[in-house]
This record gives sequence, C-alpha cells and structure tokens, in this order.
Amino acid sequence: GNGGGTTADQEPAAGASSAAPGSALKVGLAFDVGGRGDKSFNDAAYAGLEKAKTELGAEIKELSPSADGSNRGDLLRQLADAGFNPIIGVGFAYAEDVKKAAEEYPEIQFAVVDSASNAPNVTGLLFAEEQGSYLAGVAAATKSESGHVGFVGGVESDLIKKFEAGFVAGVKSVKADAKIDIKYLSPDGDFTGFKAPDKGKVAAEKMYQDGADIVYHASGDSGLGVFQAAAAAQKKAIGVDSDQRQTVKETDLQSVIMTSMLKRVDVGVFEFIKAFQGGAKGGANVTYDLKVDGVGLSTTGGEIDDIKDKLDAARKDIVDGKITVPAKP
Amino acid sequence: MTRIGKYHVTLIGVAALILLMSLVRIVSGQEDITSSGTFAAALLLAVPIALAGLGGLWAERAGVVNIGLEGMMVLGTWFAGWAGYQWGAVAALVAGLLGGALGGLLHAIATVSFGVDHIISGVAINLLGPGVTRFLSEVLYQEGTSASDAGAGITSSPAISSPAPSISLPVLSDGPDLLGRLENTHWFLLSDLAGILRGLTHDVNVLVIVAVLMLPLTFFVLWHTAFGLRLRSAGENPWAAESLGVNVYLIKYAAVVISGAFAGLGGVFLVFVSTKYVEGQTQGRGFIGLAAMIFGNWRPGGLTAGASLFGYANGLQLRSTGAVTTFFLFGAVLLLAYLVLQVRRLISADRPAELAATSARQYTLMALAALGAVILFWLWLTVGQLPDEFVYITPHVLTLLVLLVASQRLRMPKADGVRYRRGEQH
Amino acid sequence: MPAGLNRALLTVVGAVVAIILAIAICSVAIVIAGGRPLDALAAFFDFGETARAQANSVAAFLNRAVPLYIAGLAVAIGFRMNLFNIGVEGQYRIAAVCAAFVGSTFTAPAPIRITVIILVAAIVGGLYALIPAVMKVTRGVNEVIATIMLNYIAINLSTFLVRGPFAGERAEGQLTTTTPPLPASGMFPDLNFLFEGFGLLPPTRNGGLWGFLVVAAVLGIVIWFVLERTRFGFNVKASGLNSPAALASGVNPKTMVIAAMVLSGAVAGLIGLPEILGDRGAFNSNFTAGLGFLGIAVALLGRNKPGGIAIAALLFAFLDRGQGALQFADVPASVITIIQGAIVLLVVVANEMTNRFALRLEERRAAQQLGRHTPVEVTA
Amino acid sequence: MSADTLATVKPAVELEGITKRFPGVVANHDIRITVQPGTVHAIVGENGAGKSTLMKILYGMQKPDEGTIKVNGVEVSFRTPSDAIGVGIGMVHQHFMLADNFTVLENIVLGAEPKKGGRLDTVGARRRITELAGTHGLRVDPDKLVEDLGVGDRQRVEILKVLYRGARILILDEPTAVLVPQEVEELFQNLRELRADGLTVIFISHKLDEVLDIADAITVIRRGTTVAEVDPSEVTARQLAELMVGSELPTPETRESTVTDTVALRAAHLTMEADGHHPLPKGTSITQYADKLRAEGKRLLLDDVSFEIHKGEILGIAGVEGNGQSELIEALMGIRPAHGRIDLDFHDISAWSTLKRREAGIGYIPEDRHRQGLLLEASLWENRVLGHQTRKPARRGIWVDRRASRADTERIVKDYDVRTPSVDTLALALSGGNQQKLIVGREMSGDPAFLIAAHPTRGVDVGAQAAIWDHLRDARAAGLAVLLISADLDELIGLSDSIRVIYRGRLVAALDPSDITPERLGGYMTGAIAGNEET
Ligand SMILES: Nc1ncnc2c1ncn2[C@@H]1O[C@H](COP(=O)(O)OP(=O)(O)OP(=O)(O)O)[C@@H](O)[C@H]1O
Ligand SMILES: Nc1ncnc2c1ncn2[C@@H]1O[C@H](COP(=O)(O)OP(=O)(O)OP(=O)(O)O)[C@@H](O)[C@H]1O
Ligand SMILES: [Mg+2]
Ligand SMILES: [Mg+2]
Repeated sequence: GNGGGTTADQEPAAGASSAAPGSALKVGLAFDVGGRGDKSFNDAAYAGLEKAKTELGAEIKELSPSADGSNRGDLLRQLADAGFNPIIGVGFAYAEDVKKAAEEYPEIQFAVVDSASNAPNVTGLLFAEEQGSYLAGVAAATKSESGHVGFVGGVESDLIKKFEAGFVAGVKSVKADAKIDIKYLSPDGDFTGFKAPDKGKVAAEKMYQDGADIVYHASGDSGLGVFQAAAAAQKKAIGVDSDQRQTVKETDLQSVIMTSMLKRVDVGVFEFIKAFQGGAKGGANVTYDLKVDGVGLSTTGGEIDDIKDKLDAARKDIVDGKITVPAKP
Repeated sequence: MTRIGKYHVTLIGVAALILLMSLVRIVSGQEDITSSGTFAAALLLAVPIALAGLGGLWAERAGVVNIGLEGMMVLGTWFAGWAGYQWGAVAALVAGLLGGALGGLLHAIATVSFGVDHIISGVAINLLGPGVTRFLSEVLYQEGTSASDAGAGITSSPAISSPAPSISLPVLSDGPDLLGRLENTHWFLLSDLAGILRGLTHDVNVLVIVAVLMLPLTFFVLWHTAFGLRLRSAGENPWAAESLGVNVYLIKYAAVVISGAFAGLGGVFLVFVSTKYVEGQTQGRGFIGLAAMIFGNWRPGGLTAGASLFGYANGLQLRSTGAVTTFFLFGAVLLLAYLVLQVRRLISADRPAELAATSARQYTLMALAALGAVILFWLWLTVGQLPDEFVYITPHVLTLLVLLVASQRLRMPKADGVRYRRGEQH
Repeated sequence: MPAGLNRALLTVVGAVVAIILAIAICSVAIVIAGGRPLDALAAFFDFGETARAQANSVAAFLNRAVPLYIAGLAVAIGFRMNLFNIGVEGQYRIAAVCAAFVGSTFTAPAPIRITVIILVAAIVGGLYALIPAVMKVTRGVNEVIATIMLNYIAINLSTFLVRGPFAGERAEGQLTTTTPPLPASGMFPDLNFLFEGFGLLPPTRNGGLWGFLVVAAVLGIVIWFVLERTRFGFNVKASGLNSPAALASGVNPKTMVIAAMVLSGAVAGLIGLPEILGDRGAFNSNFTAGLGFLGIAVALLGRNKPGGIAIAALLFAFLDRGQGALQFADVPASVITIIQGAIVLLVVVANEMTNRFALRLEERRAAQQLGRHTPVEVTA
Repeated sequence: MSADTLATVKPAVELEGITKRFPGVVANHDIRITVQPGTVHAIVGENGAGKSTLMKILYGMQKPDEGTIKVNGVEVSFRTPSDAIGVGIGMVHQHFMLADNFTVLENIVLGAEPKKGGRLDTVGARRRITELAGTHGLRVDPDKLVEDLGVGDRQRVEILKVLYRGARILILDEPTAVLVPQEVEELFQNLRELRADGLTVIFISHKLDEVLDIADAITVIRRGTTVAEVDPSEVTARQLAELMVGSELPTPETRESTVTDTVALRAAHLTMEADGHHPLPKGTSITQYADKLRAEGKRLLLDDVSFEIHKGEILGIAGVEGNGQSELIEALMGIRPAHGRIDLDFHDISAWSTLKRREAGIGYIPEDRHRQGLLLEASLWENRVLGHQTRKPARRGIWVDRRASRADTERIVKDYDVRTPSVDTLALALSGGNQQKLIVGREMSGDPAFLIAAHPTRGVDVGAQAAIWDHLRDARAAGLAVLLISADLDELIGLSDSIRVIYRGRLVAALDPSDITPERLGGYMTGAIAGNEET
C-alpha cells in the first residue's frame, strides 16, 4: 500500500489478520455511500477514527460500501468476523444493519451514527442538528436585513427535515414574521439531491431573487451551488456539517459563508471509541448536542462575532432546557 | 410542405405558446411561469440535456444507437474536473471533450468493428464510466496528494482554476437592464416576452453560447455538407453508401466519436456550472438527452424543443412548487382549444358522409377532452400544493404525454441500430 | 447435435478468453494504482479465516446473486424479442413497495401470506410494465424512452407511497421511512440447513442463506421451459429473429409485445422480494436500487438464456462480494465495477466473434456435406 | 476520359484467371472475360453461378483471391469501390442501393458531392443531373424522395448515379428483373444511346431473349467458371440456356384443366386506403366509398378488387411491382386491414386474424423469403413450425412438439428434395433454392384449402424451379386453389388457369393464358392496353 489505507503499515497481509499483538483496540468503521474522501460526513467520521488511532493507539480499518449500498450489512459482518471491536456504522442507513449485526455478534460493541440505539450492544450516536440549526436560524434572522431567509435541503429525508425544523424555529424566535423559503432538491430515497450543485444553485437563486439575503443549506455537494448563487447575488449563505469556510477552497465562495452549522461526527466517533476503551457498554443513545459541543456554529471569518451575545443566550436557553427545539417541521 | 412553411408553423406555435403562458401567468398570478429567472434556470438545465441529445443525434443519424451517453458524460465530467483544476477552463473543455470522445471511441470499436449490439455496448459503457472515474478519483485524489490539498476528495475534484466567463447582452439585460425593468412591470405579454428574453441573455456562460450554436451547426453540417450527407447515408442505407465508395466504417467511427465528444461537452458544462467535478452530477441526463432526441424526431430543432421542455419543467419545479400546479391550467386551456377547434370543424363541416363516418369516435374524443379539461381545471382550483414527488416527475410525465400524442409521426433513420458489415448485404 | 455442441464450446472458450482479458485490464489498473493484482485476486477468493466468516461470505455471495438473477431473467424476456425493457428498475421498486405493504396488512398463515406477497409483486410489476406496452402498441411510443421515463416516475411514486399511504410505525429516532414490517412468520424460510447438511457452520448473517434462492431457481427453470419449449416461447423467439416473418406466420405482434412486456414486468416485480422476505421484512427509503440496470448487464452477459444468466449473476455476485475483501487488501474497490463493465463488453465482443465463426462453420459444413451445385468444393 | 480515345484498340475490361472463394464455396474459378469498348457485353449463367460475385470484384467491393483485372489495358487492383469509380467503372446492383428517405439528388451525388465553400452545392448538382437526364433520356425529378418513386424511376436513378460519376464502363446486374417489357424497352433504348456515346456496358440478365436483343457479345458462366463466349447472332435462346445449365430446360406447361365448380375463395370489393384504415361510413357501400375517395383524389392501394378462385384453379395475378399485389396479399392474410369481404369455403373470414386464417387452411409462400418466410438463424425444423404453431404436428398443448416437428421436417426434406445435412441445420446455411423448397413444403403441409404463392421461384435455379412447379400442379390437381403472383410472365402464363391484371390497385383485365403473349400481357400491366378480354 502507498498510504491509501491507513492500516497498511500495521497490517501488511491481505484479509483479516488475527489480532495484532500489542494492540488490544481494533476499531472497524463502515462508511455510508460515497465513502472515505467525500470531504464531508464520511470524512468527519474518519477524522474521529484517526484521532483514536493516534491518541488511543487503536488499530483501525474502514470500509466503503458499494455504490448501491446493498452490502452495508456484509461489511459490518466482515469487520466483526475479522475481529474488530467496536464497529461503527456511519449514517442512519446503517440503523437496521447494525441492529441485526449486533444481534448476531452480542460480544461486539457497535455504534451507529445518526440513528437511535436499538440493541443492548449498540450505541446510537445522535446529533442535535435541530439545535445547531436553531442557532443558524437565529444568526440568519438577526443578520438578515430583509427579514427573508431560505433553506435548501438536499434530500427530503427526515434527517434533513431536522435541520429545517431547527432553522425555522431559530428564525421565528428572532423574527416571528420572517419569510422562510424552503426547497428540497430530490425526494427521499433518491439521493441525487446531495450531488446536484446546479439544482442547488437554481433553487437558491430563486430565493435570493425573491429577496432572501441568507440561505442555509443542508444539501451535501449541492451546497456548492447555493454558495455560487449567494456570491452572484452578493448575499450570504450558511454552510453545514463542517466549517465550510475552511473546507471550500474557492476564495470567492469562502466569503459568502457567513457561518456553518457544525456537526461533530468526529467528536462522536472518537468519544465513542474512548468510552469503549474505558469499558462502557452500549444500549443507550448518546446525543451530541449544544451542551457537549456536538453541534454548533463556526466562527471562521468573524462574521457572526457581532451577534455572539445573542447566539450565546440562545445556546444557553437550549442547554438549560428553556427552549426545546422541535426536530420535525 | 416546404421548409419555409414548416418554419412559419414553428413560429406561430411559439407565439401561441408564449401567449398561453402569459395568460396563465396573469390568471394564476405565478410570476415564475415567464420570469427571467425561470428561463435562465431552464437554459442552465436544458443545455446539458441538449448536448447529450446532440450526441445521440450524431450517432443515430449514422446508424449507431448510443445508450451509453450517460457513461460518456460521466467521463466528460471527470476529465473536465481533473484538467480544469490544474490548467483552467480551456483545458477542462478539451479534456472533457476528449474524455467523452474516448467513451465514444470504445462504443465505436465495439459496435462498428466488432458488430456488438448497440444497446449492449451502451450498457457496458454506462457501467464502465462511473467505475473508471471512481477508480481514477481513488487513485489520483486520495489523501496526501496535491489534488487533495487543493480540495479534491473521492467524490469531487478541486475547483477549476479559472472559471469559464459569463456574459450578458449589454444595455438590454445588463447595465440599465431594460428587459429586466420591463419584466418587473408585469404587463400582459410584454413583460413575459421581456422575462423570457432576459432569462436567455443575462449572465450566460460562454459554453451555453457554444452549445446553442452547436444546434444550427449540427443542422448545417448534417444537412448541408458532403460529410453530413455521407453520415446520414450511413444511417439510412450504409450498403448504398458503401457501393458509392463511401467509407462507412470511417464515417460511423467519426460520428460515434463526435457523439461521445458532445456527451463529454455536456459533462464539461455541468462542471463549469458547479465549478468542479462532483461524482454523480450527471443524474441520468444522458438518458434524458436520448429521450429529448427521440422526442425531437432525430432532428436538431425537435431536440431543442425536447431539451427545452425538460429544462423548463425542471427549472420551474426547482424555483416554485406552486407554479407547477398551473400545468393543470395549461392542460385545461390546451384541451379547451382542441375542443373549440373540433366544434368549429363540426359546424363548418359540409361533408355529411365524412361526418357520419368519424362522428362516433370524434364525439367520444371530444367528450373525453371536455371531461379532462374540467378535471384539470378542478385540480388546479383545489390542489394547493402537490406532494413533492409529483412535482419532481413533471418533466417525465410531460414527455410521456407528448410522445403519446406525437409518436406516430416520428421517423427514425432506417438503418439505425442495424449491425453493418462491409461487403455483407442486409 | 455436434453443431450445437461446437457452438457451445466456442462460446465458452470465447467467454473465458474475454474474462481473462478483463482481468488483465484490471490488473493493469491495479498496478497503476500502486496495488498488487495478485493481492486483489487473492482477495476475491478470500472468504475469511474463520468458519463463521466463510459461511457468511458464501451467503452474502449467493444472496447477492438471487436478485441479480431474477433481474437478468426479467430483462431477457423482453430482449429475446428485441423489446428493450429498460424499465425493470422502476417495475421492481413499485412492485416491492406494494408487496411489502400488502404483505404487512393482513394476518394469514405464512405460506398464504408469502404467496400473496409474491402474487402482488408480480401483478404490480406486470401492470406497471403494461403501461409502456400499451403505449407502444396503441401509439407507437418507443419502449426504451417510455420505460426510462417510467423509471423516474416509479422512483418518485414508490417514495411517495412509502412516505405517505404505505408508511409504517417508526421507532423513536429512526430516520428511514419504511412500510410496516412483516412478522417473523411472514419471512421466507432460509436455507441454512444446507450448510448444516454439509457439516458446516450455518451463516449467522441475518436471514442466512435466503430461501428465495429456490424460488429464483424454479423461476429460471420455468422461464427456460416457457422460452424454449412452449409455443409462446417459440413466438417470442420468432418475433425476435424476424418480426415480419412472425407476423406472416400468424403471430400477433401487439399481443406479443403486451405479453412479453407484462411477463417481463411480472418477473421484474419479484426482484425486490428476496431482500424483503429474506432480510428486511419491509420496503424502506434505502432499499437497494439499481438492480434493474445491473439486470440488463447480467442478461446480456448470459446471452438472454436462463442458464447463461445464472452464470452471469453468480459472476457479478462473486465480484460484488469482493467489495470488503478488496478493501481489506488495500485495493480500490472500484476495480469491481471496471471488471464488470470490461467483462460485459469483452464477453459480448467475444460472443459476436465466436458466433460469426460458428455460423461460418455451419455454412461450410452444410456445403461440404452436400456437395451441392456449388462450383468447386473446398477441401478442408 | 481522354483514355477512352486511346483505348479504342485496347479492351475496356480484361479479367484474367479470377478466382474467389467463400467459406465452403468457390464462387469464381479461373474466370476469363474480355470486354471490348463501346459494346454491350452480356454475362449469363444460372443462379449462383457467380455473376454477381464477379461484378463485385470488378467494382472493388470484393477482393479476388487470384487473378488480374485490366481496365483499358492497365492492370488495376481495387481496394474499395471508390478505386473502381476512379478508373471510370460504375455499377447498378442486383438490388436497389438507394436511401429511401433521401431525395433523388442526394442519392445521386452521395460519395461524389459537389462542394461550394464547404457547402453541398445542390444548385450545381441539380443542374448537372438535369443535364445528364436530358442527354440520356432518363427523366427524373431530382427533388423527389426516393420512397415516392416507382421501380422504373428507381432504376433510372441508379443509372444516373453511375453516369453522374462519369463512368465509361457500366455494370448492370439484372437491371430488368423488376421491369415490365415496356420499361425494359425504354431501358434498352437508353443503353443503345450510351453505347453510341462510346460507353461500355456489362449486362447481366436471366431473360435470354433480352440478352440476345441487346448484347454485342455474350459470356456464359457455369459453376463459377467461364464455359463459353458466344456471338448473339449465332445462338438461340434455347441453346444459350442449355449452355448455362449444361442440360435440357424445363418449361411450365399447363396440362388439362382441373378447375372445379366449387368456389374455394371469394374476395369481394377489397379496398385499401393509402393513408391508413378508416371505418366505413354508415349506410355507404364499399363501391360508393371507393368512388368517393377516388373523387377526392385519395390514393387507393386496393381499389374495389373482387375475384373468385375455384378448387383446383390457379389464378394468376399479373402486374408491375407496386400496383397492389403486396397489399392484396396482406389483405388476404389479414396482416393489414382492408374493406371488403373475403369468404373461404363459404365462411366470411374478413374479420379473422392472420392466425385464424392460417388455421382455416390458407398457405402463404411469401414474396421475400428472407423477410417473411424464414427465421434464418433458426434450425430447419423450427422453420417448419413457423406458421403452424397452433396446428399438428407442431402443437402439443401449450408445448411445441419437437419430435413430431422434426419428423415432419424430415418428410419435407425428403419429398421436396431439400438439400441439407440435417433438419437441425440453420436455415441460413441453405442455398436460396433449397430454402424456397422448404417453404413450399411447409406451406403445402396440413392440406391447405387455398395457397397464396408470391414469386414462388424467384431467384431459384432451373432444377428447383421445375420441382416447385410440379408441386404446385400436383396440389392443384388435388383441389387446391392457388393465387399465383409472379413477375416471371412465362411462369404466370404457363401455370395459371386464368389471369387477372392488377394496375394501380384495380383488377383491369381478365385474360386467358392460352392465347396471351408476354408482350400483350406487359401492355395490360403498364396500362398501355386498356379494356377487357374475355376468358
Ligand atoms: N458473401 C458471400 N459469402 C459466402 N458465399 C457467397 C457470398 N456471396 C456469394 N456467395 C456464394 O457465391 C456463389 C455465387 O454467388 P453470386 O451471387 O455471384 O451468384 P449469381 O450468379 O449472381 O446468382 P444470381 O443469378 O442468383 O444473382 C453462390 O453460391 C453464393 O452462395
Ligand atoms: N452475404 C452473404 N454472406 C454469407 N453467406 C452468403 C451471403 N450470400 C450468400 N451466402 C451464402 O450463399 C448460399 C446461398 O446463396 P444464394 O441465395 O445466392 O443461393 P444460390 O447460390 O443462388 O442458390 P440457389 O441456386 O439454390 O438459389 C448460402 O450458403 C449462403 O449462406
Ligand atoms: Mg441466388
Ligand atoms: Mg447475382
């Protein structure tokens, strides 16, 4: 191997080798469709895994599913059969497969990102996207001059609807009469909406033309189109998942990204592995919310520094339970 | 009917359509029906379909069915992204063209040299395109490479280093933006015209202009040059062409490679729009392009109409979910127009024999049309918002409807899809 | 029938050469990627160390072959008469969502419930395929375009159904939308006893080795009989080889289009069932997609004959199973798609060449055996 | 072109020792032919003798395995037709080589397009074509679509294609096969003009009197090799034919009439519109409807066609191709809807499907065996099943009875002398004549009541021809009613008990075969002679 797999140096032999001496912790991770190197969700999970390797001395192995995702369950089993423990499935699509694998391998600990735990040896790594999105909504509404903002969702799935719900609640909390345009690019089950920058652009363009001045997107690669539309309209956009002002390399697009709603999958993955090493057992959900900084807003560029107080107040209200953010629109 | 006649009919048709749109806009209050934004979006979404359709046209006019357009388009996007981030937009253009052409070459080798069934080869290329590009990404964009540092990942390339320029029509749609002002007055017909024109001329990517020019260019080359005549003869009767000394293999090779290049160009366009290669961004446009071409009766003009329909329905759908319900109103008005025409014919009919012959069928048809109009009108009044799933399929349903009405007038090249071998007759 | 034997032999030789070539091409790709082709090859055959891993791998391999096989059969029925049913993709999705929902709505003994599910799937798939068939027969709409459009419509329609009218209860925090689950008794019995019979560990993989494998095998035999032995199959073949001749012989092309398309759609309707009845017990928003398109490749590779399709489906499934193993060996898993594409293309080219060669052989043999009016005989 | 003046002494074409092998067949073997410039040189030989192959070699479409070609005294070697075109050779093929969806002009200029600034120079091309057409008396409209042309016009387009390229040596491979005598005469007039202009014509035909009429020299080919070089003024058609086959010739002769009084098939007022089938208006008769359509200037493919065929009768239909014969067959077979009534054995079958008609005992020998008669890539026994799927011996419940079908195919192979290694051989491996015999045998199976025989011996050599004629006569004697459609007027006159002429979709004349000559028949067929002759 030439660096394609991070375990290449530790595990030169092909296939599943028996437990390498000296390394008790063998962590397996199965990505969602798209796989390692998507600069997004999967990579965030990988970052957590890699951190576990360096900080916890874990032996790691990560697998990507086939393009149609039909072999998610098999990947989990292959990891289990190869002696990995714990094993993490990235993405809610793994919910069912993790549940079944967990039944078959009761001695192994599993975790699934974005889905609730449903077995004694499964940990659900949940993220309070709605809380982060709420803050994004607050930021958008506060910064908006026109009182008109927008939301572009990639696929109309319940996950993305959490983003929408939180964002809408956040906006309304600041300006109850604010106008919010909402558009999804593809229906549930058709994941092309995450890969259509041109459609993202058209949808966002319409919002900007109608007077919106800030658009929040939760649409994967399609968000690129949203940023372009923002740049063309000389307005602002809010990124998602990672600090897109840093991950997006185009300088003209960086400047339109007012902030990004962070979803710290890396934190979730790392914390889970760490807890496992500490002997924790599954069967519960861990929600990474505002309280533990599992979600949040990025501040790169300093554009929301001026409303920091307001954001902190909202954050505090949520953490204190004064505000319950809805997870469904 | 002479060509002039057809041309006039087309013009009248377009005028009637705009009038209808304008009416529907006024009645429904959905400004997006003719807004410049919708038309700009329609153009953006129609161009890759039209380019894929042109790819299909070139191949099928030469007698080779090209269902592999999708795979060739994928190759186009990947190579455009790969060259684009390193050497800029021009390199992206060239590389995308070459990438698509490479897919075309593969198809040509299989179908022309080895006589493989065209559909089979196309299916294989549709498998290969995404596989090869994914593989290349895994090799070239893996972590630690310079590409990766520039923003590449397994599913996307870095942004192209110099984006393709966009231009606008001076004064009219930019600067003072006269068309834009006219559009905003929301006058009947005038504003609609202004909106349409502005949408098609404001901030247009140069590649759009290139693509749009390709349509008349294709028409010119295929119907008014010696090369075009030979190419079409290979699709109509390759044995006749062979007997006159035309090198049919060479022609077919050229046509299929050009076809691939057009699909690749469609891919380049997608990359220019998103400024980078994104895995899966072709989204089946190769297939849609093929549909647009068949819809357009294997002609550039018809293909334009097909691609426009798709682009428009898709653009409208993305911009305004509400506007889509006005398609019900469209349909109702069209059915009404049909009814009025039929009634007029009935009234003015002075041939009772004919009348008697066709009346039963005709009356049923008219009754159905009336019923349809009423239902559509009722739907328009009552359905506030369609479930999104139904909104997404608007273009596909419209295509099916149009094919149902017009299919029997289509005429494909006679030797399209036929395995041709030199020296072997039929 | 030595001629037939010759032909079969030639076909096999051609296919083997093509597959070797495809492997060679991929080896080059792997070398370019900095990997070792032999590692990759080993990975494909590495079914794991432990008995449990091996049983799971075998089950994964065979289970993957089942839907691919059914998809190949569905596509082949149309292709046999030059009817390009590209719409298998849409047909199976619609059928799967309806069958899963209907199956979950009533209580009945398992055999009845399963029969009903299979019937519903076949009927819905057949009805959905009826649309392009009727469009073709009455209005001359090209079936390739119609089915492509109907695929998009089916994907959206199935989403609409699973989100709306057919949606089932969802657990707290579950993000996939799904139809109500079948009870355990509604699932198809597995074939794990086969492993035990051989003294092996049964796969622990949920659902084990899918029992639907048997249905697929039976289906294949039935379709073989239908296509090769019945009058309907003869008419399909005649229409495919020479439609004007079929017409003149009394075959009604319209009936044939409708019958073949509906049969193709009905078989297509079953594609999703192995997954529903063997594993998931429901249709959900991340139900395996793309099997219809893969079915086209499988059917073509198998020359539209049930036996060939079985081999092709097994080959594809075998390669697909390598997905994880290759990654364990640090080889990019996308070589699988490349191999699959290359094999389809090369096998088809090889088919073409061997076919031509076989025909020529046949002609020559006929001419030689006859010593007919031909001017001078070539002595071989 | 200047070479022509020099070459008056040199032969226009010299073929030396040409040999061409196909898998299993030697099509040409050591062929030697010398063609003098400014002459019409005929090549005759039975089917499959190798004439077309030889001409394709001369035209660069196929490469000879051995031998040399000299054109105007210069040795040449052609790789493609363009090389042959380059030295002034042009060829009109046995089958039309025209793109239907192209105009006449496009078909003519294809491959030799005049250009003007990158564009196709249609103006110049049109001028040249009109000019050429004028000088050689080949009238055509350059802007018409070829699909709208009749066969005569198409043949002229083919010749114009050749002349347009400035060919000085013309190869015409069976140009008269689809023409009626008047059109043939017209063509010959054109050829004589061309000869007078100094062009050389190589002419292939199976119609030996035509050959004797036009040729200046004749080469006879048998079994792929040249067997004789004769002077047309010194041989009779019969001698020539015997040279071709090397044996005595059969002729179709009617023996004593077997016509009975029982009507087997009656067709009444068959009418078919060109622009699709419309239902008949209520209360109008078909005749009135046809009158009305005619008055409106609508084209009728079948125009009020009525006839009866008795058991044991062969009714011949004469007509130039494209006058409604195919449509008549399609109407009788139920392949295409038409107005009118058809009775078979006193049952009205006009609403029946093709299948039901076949089951009721209609047999059909199609005009194009490859298109409508055979599954080329299926075995002989499967071809035996074709058309009999629902009848014994092919049928057994829902199954195809393979064993019985094989056995019955063996019977046909034996009775009809189909030369084949086995019944599992693919149909495409058989020669045309043997394929035809198989079809005849198949259609005669299961005791048909009525047989449509369209060009039953087209492209079949003399031996097979005689056999097929015998089978038709035997079946007639056994009471079969036959509708015979043939372009071979000798066959038509020889076999038929009565003849009807079809012209523009109408039956225009009823003739008695015993006192009609092919020439007179041709007159009726082209509409040159109008009126009726009583049988
Ligand atoms: N491409 C080919 N491949 C194999 N055999 C061929 C091919 N072309 C011709 N033949 C064989 O060569 C022989 C000569 O055929 P050719 O067509 O030259 O005969 P012909 O004299 O023109 O006959 P006809 O009078 O029927 O036109 C035939 O036996 C035919 O079977
Ligand atoms: N284009 C071709 N390609 C391959 N084989 C051909 C071709 N043309 C003719 N043949 C072969 O030639 C033989 C029959 O050709 P054709 O129909 O010309 O028969 P023929 O020689 O005229 O015989 P007959 O005198 O019985 O009609 C067959 O073996 C056929 O396979
Ligand atoms: Mg012949
Ligand atoms: Mg010939």
